[in-house]
Amino acid sequence: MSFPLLTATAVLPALGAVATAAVPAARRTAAKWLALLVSLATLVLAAVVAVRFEPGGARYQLTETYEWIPAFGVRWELGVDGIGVALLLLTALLIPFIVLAGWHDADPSPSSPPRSSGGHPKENANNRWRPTQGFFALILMVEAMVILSFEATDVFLFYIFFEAMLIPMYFLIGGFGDRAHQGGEEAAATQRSYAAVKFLLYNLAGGLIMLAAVIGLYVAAGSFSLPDIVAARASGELEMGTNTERLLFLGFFLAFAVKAPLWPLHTWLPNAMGEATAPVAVLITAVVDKVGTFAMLRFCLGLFPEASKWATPVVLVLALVSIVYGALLAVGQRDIKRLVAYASISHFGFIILGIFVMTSQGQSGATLYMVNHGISTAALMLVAGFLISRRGSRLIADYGGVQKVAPVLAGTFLVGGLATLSLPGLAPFVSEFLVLVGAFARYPVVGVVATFGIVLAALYTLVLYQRTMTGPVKPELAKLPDLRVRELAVVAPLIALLIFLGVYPKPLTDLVNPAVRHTMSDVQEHDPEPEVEAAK
Amino acid sequence: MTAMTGTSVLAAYTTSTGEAVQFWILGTIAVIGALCTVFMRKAVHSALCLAGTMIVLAVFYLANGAYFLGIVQIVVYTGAIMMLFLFVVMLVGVTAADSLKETIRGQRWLALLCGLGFGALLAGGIGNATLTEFEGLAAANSAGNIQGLAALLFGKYVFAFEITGALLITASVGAMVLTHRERTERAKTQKELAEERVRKGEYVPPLPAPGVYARHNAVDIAGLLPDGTPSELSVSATLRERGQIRDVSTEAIADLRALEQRSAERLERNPLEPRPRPGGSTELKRAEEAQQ
Amino acid sequence: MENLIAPLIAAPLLGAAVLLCGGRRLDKAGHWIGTALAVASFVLGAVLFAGLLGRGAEDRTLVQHLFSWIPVEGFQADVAFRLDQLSMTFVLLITGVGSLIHVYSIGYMEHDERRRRFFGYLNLFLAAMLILVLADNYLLLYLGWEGVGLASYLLIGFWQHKPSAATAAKKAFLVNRVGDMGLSIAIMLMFTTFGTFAFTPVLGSVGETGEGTLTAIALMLLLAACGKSAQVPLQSWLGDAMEGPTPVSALIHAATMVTAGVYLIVRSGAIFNAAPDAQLVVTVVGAVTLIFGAIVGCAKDDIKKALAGSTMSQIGYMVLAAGLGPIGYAVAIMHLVTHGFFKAGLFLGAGSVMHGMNDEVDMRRYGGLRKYMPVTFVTFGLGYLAIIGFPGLSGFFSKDLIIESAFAKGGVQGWILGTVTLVGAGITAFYMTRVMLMTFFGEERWRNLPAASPDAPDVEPAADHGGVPHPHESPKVMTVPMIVLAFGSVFAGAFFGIGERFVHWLEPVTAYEHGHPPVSALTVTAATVTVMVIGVGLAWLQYGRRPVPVVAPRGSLLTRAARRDLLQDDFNHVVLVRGGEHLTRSLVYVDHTLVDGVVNGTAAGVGGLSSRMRRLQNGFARSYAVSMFGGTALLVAATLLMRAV
Amino acid sequence: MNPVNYLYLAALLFTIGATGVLIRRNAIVVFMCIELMLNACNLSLIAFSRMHGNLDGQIIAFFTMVVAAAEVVVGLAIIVSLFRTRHSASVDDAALMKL
Repeated sequence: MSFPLLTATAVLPALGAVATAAVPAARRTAAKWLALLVSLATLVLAAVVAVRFEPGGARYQLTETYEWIPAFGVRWELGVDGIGVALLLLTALLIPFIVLAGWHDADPSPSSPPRSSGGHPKENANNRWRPTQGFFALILMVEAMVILSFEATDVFLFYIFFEAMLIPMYFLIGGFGDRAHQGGEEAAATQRSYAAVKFLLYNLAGGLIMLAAVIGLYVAAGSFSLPDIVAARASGELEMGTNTERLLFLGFFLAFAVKAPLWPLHTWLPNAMGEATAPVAVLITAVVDKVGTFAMLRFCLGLFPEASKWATPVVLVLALVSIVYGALLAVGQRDIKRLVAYASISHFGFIILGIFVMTSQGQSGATLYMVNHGISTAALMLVAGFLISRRGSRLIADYGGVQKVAPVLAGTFLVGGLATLSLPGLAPFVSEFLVLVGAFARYPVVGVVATFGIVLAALYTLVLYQRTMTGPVKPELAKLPDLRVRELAVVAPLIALLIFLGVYPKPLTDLVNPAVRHTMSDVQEHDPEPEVEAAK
Repeated sequence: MTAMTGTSVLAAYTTSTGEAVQFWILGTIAVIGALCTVFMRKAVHSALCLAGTMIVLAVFYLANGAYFLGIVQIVVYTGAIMMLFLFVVMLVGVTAADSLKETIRGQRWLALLCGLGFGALLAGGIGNATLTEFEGLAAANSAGNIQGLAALLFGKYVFAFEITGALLITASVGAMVLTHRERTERAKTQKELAEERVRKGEYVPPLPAPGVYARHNAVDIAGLLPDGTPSELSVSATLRERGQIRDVSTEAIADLRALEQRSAERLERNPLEPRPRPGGSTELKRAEEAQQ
Repeated sequence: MENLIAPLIAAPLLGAAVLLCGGRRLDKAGHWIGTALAVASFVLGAVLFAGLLGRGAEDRTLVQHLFSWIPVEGFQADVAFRLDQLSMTFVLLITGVGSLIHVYSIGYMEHDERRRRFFGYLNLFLAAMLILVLADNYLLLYLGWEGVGLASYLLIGFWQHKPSAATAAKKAFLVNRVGDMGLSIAIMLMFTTFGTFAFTPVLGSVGETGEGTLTAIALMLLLAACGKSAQVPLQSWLGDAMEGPTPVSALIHAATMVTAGVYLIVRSGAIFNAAPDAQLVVTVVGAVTLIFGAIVGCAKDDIKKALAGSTMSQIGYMVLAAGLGPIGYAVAIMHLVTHGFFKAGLFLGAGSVMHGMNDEVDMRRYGGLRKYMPVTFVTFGLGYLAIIGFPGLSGFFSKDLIIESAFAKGGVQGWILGTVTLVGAGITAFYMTRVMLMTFFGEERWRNLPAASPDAPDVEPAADHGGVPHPHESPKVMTVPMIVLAFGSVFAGAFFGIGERFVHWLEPVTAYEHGHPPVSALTVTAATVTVMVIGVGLAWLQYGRRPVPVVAPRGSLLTRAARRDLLQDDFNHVVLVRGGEHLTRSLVYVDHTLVDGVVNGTAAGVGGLSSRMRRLQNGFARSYAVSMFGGTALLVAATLLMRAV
Repeated sequence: MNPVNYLYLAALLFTIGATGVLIRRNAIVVFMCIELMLNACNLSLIAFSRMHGNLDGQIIAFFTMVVAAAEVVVGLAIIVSLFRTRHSASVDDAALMKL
C-alpha cells in the first residue's frame, strides 16, 4: 500500500486542530502561527495530490480502501476525480487566507469579557478561556472534514463528514460572531446564537433525511461504495425500482439543497453569514456550501441518473428562482454581509443550474463556478470584513466616500465586486458563461432567464460600491486607515488568482473535463448537436 | 390445626375441603387487611392491618408446605420488618393522620383504573392457565423442608445466596450512611446558645411552661397567656410539628366564668356592671372577645 | 508580422497594470508612462498598417493565435487576434486619437492629485478597446466589450466624490449591461447554431441556417450595439456620462467606445445581410436616434451635453448606414472615423473652454470667448464646420455619402430614410451653430452673472469656483492635440472620400456595393447643403441676432422635454427604478415573513408542542408510578394477547 | 379446591398493594403497600412450588424476603432522613424533579 496521500491531506489539519487547541492560553500568537503553518502544509499536500493526479487516467485516483465497519460494509474509501481535486485545492487554498484574515477576530476584545469568568481581558492570559486557540482549531477541523467529504467515495463515510462539519461550524458561528452590530453586544450575542442554531438545525434536518436515504441506498444496493454502485448500475446488475430511486434521490438532494442553499431552503445563509465574522462567512459560503453542490454532482447524478433527469425541470426552475430572487434580495439589503450572502444564493443558483442542465459545458461551468465563486466571494467578503472591522458597522448606510480615504481598500473591493458580477477577464466570467451556454444549448428559455442574472448582479454590486465607496466622505470615516500589510497579503493573491484563472483557466478545465465526461456518461446524456456544422 | 391436617394429607392430588374452608376464611381476612392497609388514615393502623395480612399469608405458606418460609414470614416479616415500620411511624408521628384527599388531579381515578385493569389482566392470565391440581411437595420435602431448601440454597443457588449477603451488608451500610449525621463542629454550650439567642433577640426569656391545670396537666397542652389565649411556644417543638397540641383554654375559661357566676350569685352582685376590678374579670372580657 | 498584434494590446495593458498597482511612488511620472505606452501602441499600429499596405488587397488579414482560452468539451474559445482592414482602421483611430487625448489630459488633469490613476484607466480603456476590435471571436470581443464598459465606468465616475458622477457611472454600466445581455445571448445562439463563435466559421456558414435564427442573432447584436452606442432605447446613459472628465468624453463617449456598436454591426455584416428584417430594425433605430439626439442637442445648455446629443445623433447616422447593408457598411465606418476626428476635436475644444472658464459648462454663461482663446476658437470652429458638413470638410463627405446611401436604399424606405437623414443634417447644423454662437460670439455674459435667484432655482450660482472667470488660452500640451484633430477633421474626409479610397480599402471586409440613389448624387449634395444653410440661418436668427438670456427661458413644451432627454430618464425613473425598489422591498419582506416565517414557524410549533408535553413531567413520583404501572399493564396485556393468538 | 385460587388471591393482594402505592401520599404507607405486593408475589411463588412439586419457588420467595428486608432497611432510612429534612413524610413533597 503506497503512502495514503488523501488521508494525510485530511489528517494533517485535524492533528493541527488538536495541537492548536492544546496551545496554552497565554501563547495566543503561537496558536495563530501554528494554525497558519498547518494550513499551508495542507495546501502543499493538496498541491501534491493535484500533481499526482493524471487527468487522463482512471476516474478515481489515489484511491485508498480500508475496512472500517465490515458488518455494514462501511469502508474508509477515499478517491478523487478531477472535480474533487479542484475543490480540494480550493479548500486548501482558501483556509490559509481565512486564517490570516481572521488573525485578530478571536482576540478577546475589551468590550466583550470572556464568557467563562467576567474579567478584564488582561486576565484572559491566565484564565482557562482560550477563544483564539479554539477559533483556529475549529477552522482547521472544518477544513479536515470538508476535505474528507470531497475525498470520500463511500457514501456512508461521506455522510459522516457531511454532518460532522456542522458541529465546528456551529461553534464558529455562535461563538465568534461579528462584533460589529448596531444593537450592541447583547443584540449581537442573541442574533449570533439564533443564526448558529438556525444553521445547525436546518442542516441537521437535511442531514437526517439524507441519513434515511443513505440507509435506504444500502438496503437497495447492498453497498456503500459509490464506484461499485455506479458500476453495478451501469452494467445493469443492480436494478433500482423507479420509485425507490426517486425517493432516494429526493433524500439526498434535499440535504444538498439545504447545504448549497437553493431557494426556498436558503434562509439560514444570510443569518449565518451576517452574524459570523467575515472569515467564517467565507468559510461557510466558499468552502462548506461547496460540499452541497459537489455532492449533487457526484452523488445525485452518479447514483440516481434517471431520478435526476426526472427531477430536472423542478430543479431548474428552483435554480432560476434562486438566481433572480437572490439577486433581487441582494439589491434590497441594507447590510453588507447579508448582501453578499444573497449574492451567493444567486450564484449557487447558477451552479445548480449548470449541474442539472446535463450538458458538458454546464457541468464544467458549474465545477469551475464552485472554485471561482469561492475565490471571488472570499476576496469580496474578506475586504468587506476589513472595512467592517474598521468602522464597526455592517450597515451600508454608515459608509460613503471610502474610496477617497482608503483607495487600495476600495480598489480591491471593486475588483471583488467586479468578479462577483462576473466581468469578463475575471475568473467567474468563464464559469458563468459556460453555465449559461450549457443551459441555453439545452433549454434556451432557461438560458435567457438566467442571463437576466448578470444585469441584476451588476446592479447590486455597483449599488453597494457606490453607496459605500463613492460620494462625499463621511466625517467618521475621515481617519479610516487603508489596508495593512497582512490584509493586503490576504487580498492580493486572491485577486491575482482571479485574474489568472479568468485569462487562463486551462489548468482547471484540464482537471475537470475528464470528470465531466464521466458524469455525462453516468447520466447517459449527450450535448445537443449544433444546428449546422460550421464551415472550418 | 386444620392447616396442619391439610398439610398432612398433601400427598393427595386435590386439596382437602378443610383447606378450602381455611382458604376462604383466611383469604377474606387477608384481603380485608390489605384493603385496610391501604385505606386507613393513620399509618399505625395501616401497619397493624398489614401485619395481620402477613400473618394470614404465613398460615397460607404453612398450608402450602413451605414450613420454613411460613416461620420466616412470621419471625422476620411480622416480627422484624413490621416492627421496624412501627418504629419509623413512631418517629414520624403515630397519631399524625394524613388526609386521603387527592392532590394530583386525576391521580386517583387513573390509579384505580390501572389497578382494576391490571387485576383483570392478571385474573385473565391466571384464568387461561390450566392448573387443576397440585403436584404436591411430598417428594421434595421428603428429607424435610428445611433440608431441601438448604440443599438448593447451598447448591444450586449458592451464588445468588452469597450475593444476597453482599446485598444485605450494603443495605445496612447504606442505612447507616443515610441516617447517620456526622457532627462537624463542636456542640454549642448553653452559654453560647443563650448569647446567641440574645444576639438574635428573637425570644430572650425562657420559653413558657406548658399549661398545668386542675384537670389536665400534660406536655401537649398549651399554657394560657394572660388574656387566656394558648401559647404555642409552651409546647415542645416535636408535638408542634405533628400538630398534636391539645387546646383546653376554652374549657378553662368556661370554668372560670362559671366560677364567677356562682360567686356573683352568692354575693348578690350584678356581674354585668363594669367597675375596676383586679385583673381577672377584665381578662375574662378580653378572653371572651378572644373567643368570638 | 502578426506577432506585433499582441504587443500592440499589451503596451497599454502593461501601462494600466503598472499605473494602477504602482502606488504613489509613480505619481510624478505616471502620466508620462501612460502617454508613452499609448503612443507606443500607436506606433505599432502604424507599423502594422504599413505592413498591411505592403500586401495585396486580399491577404490583408493577419491572425495571431495566442492560446486556447476556455477549452471545454465541445466548446472552444481561443485568445486569437485578427487584424484586417476594418480592425486596422479602428486600431489607428483608437491609438491615434487615444494618444492625442493622453497628451491633452496631461494638461487637463494637471491639478488632479489622482492623475496617475486617470492615466491608468485611460490605458486600460485603450487595451480593452483594442481587444474589442482585434478579437477573432465573439467571446473575446465580449471581453473587450465589457472591458471598455468597465473603463468607461471608472472614468465617468472618476470624480467619485461627486455623487452625480458616481450615479452616472453606475447608470452607464447598468444600461450597458442590458446591452451585454443581448451580446451574450447572441453568442449563445451562435454556439447552439454553429457550434462555435469565431468570426470566420460563423460568418462563413451563415447561409446554412434559417433566417429566423439569424434574425434573432442579429437583433440581439443590435441590442448590444444600442447599449454601447447609446442608441434608442438604451441611449439614456450618454448624457449623464458627461460627468466624466472632458478628455474621457472626447475619447470614450465621442470618438471610440460609443462607436463599438457600429463596429459590431459592420463586423457581423454577413448575419445582417441574411436577416433583412433585422436590418430594417437597425435602420429604424438609427433614424430614431438620429432625430432624437439632434433634438436633445438643440435644447441642452450644458455644452458637453449638447455635444453628447450630437454624438448620439451622429452615431445614429452610422447605425442607419450600417443598417443599409453592403451599401452602407464602409460609409458608416468612414463617417465613424471622420466623426472620431471632429467630435473629439469639439470635445477637446469644449474642455479647453471649460478649463478657461473655471469648469463652467453652461453655455448661457459663455459668450464672446473667441478673442480670449483663439486657438480653441479656430480648432473648435473647424470641427464645427466639419460636423455640419461644410463642403470640403470631412463631415461633408462622409455624411453626404450616408444620405446618398439612404436614398439609394430605394423604394419608400429609401425616401423616408433619406428625408430623415436630410432633416437630421439640418438640425445638426442648427444646434452646432447654436453652440458655436453661444460660446464664442455674442456679448460676454460671464462678466455679470446673476446669483442664484429664486425665480430660476435650476440655475446654480456661478461662483462654484469663485468670482468672475478669467478666460485664457489653454497650455500647448492641450492645444496641440486640438490642432492635430482639427487637421484631421478638415482633410480626412477629402482624403478618404475622393476616389472612394476608403471604401475600397474596406471592401474586402465589408463587401462594398455602390448605391444608386433615385436622384442624382449632385442633387442630394445640393439638398444637403441647402438644408445645412437653413439650419445655420435659423440658429443665427435665434442666437446670433438676439442676445442670449443667461437664465434659460421656459421654452416650448418640446424644448422642456428635450432638456430632460425627451423624458427618457423620467420614464426610467418611474418605471424601472421605482418599480424595482418596490419589487425588492416587497421581496425582502416576503423572504423575511413568508419563506423564513415558515421555517421559524415550524421551529416555534415544535417548541410549543414540547412545552405542552413538559406538563406531564409534574415531578410527583406517584404520577410517574401511575404511568409505569399503566405501561406494565399494557405490556402484560400485549403478552397475553400474543399468547392468545 | 382449585389451587388457582391461591393465585387469584395473590393477584388481588398485589393489585390492592399497587393501587395503594399509587394513591397514598404517606411514604411509610406506600412502603407497606410495596411490602404487600412482595408478599403477594411470595404467595404465588409458594403456590407454584407446591403445584410443580419442587422447592425452587420457595427458594425464590426466600430471596424475595431477603431483598425485601434490605429494601425496607434502606427505604426506611431514606424516609427518616427525608422527614428530617422536610419535616414531612409525604412523597409529594419530594417533587424536586418537577421542571
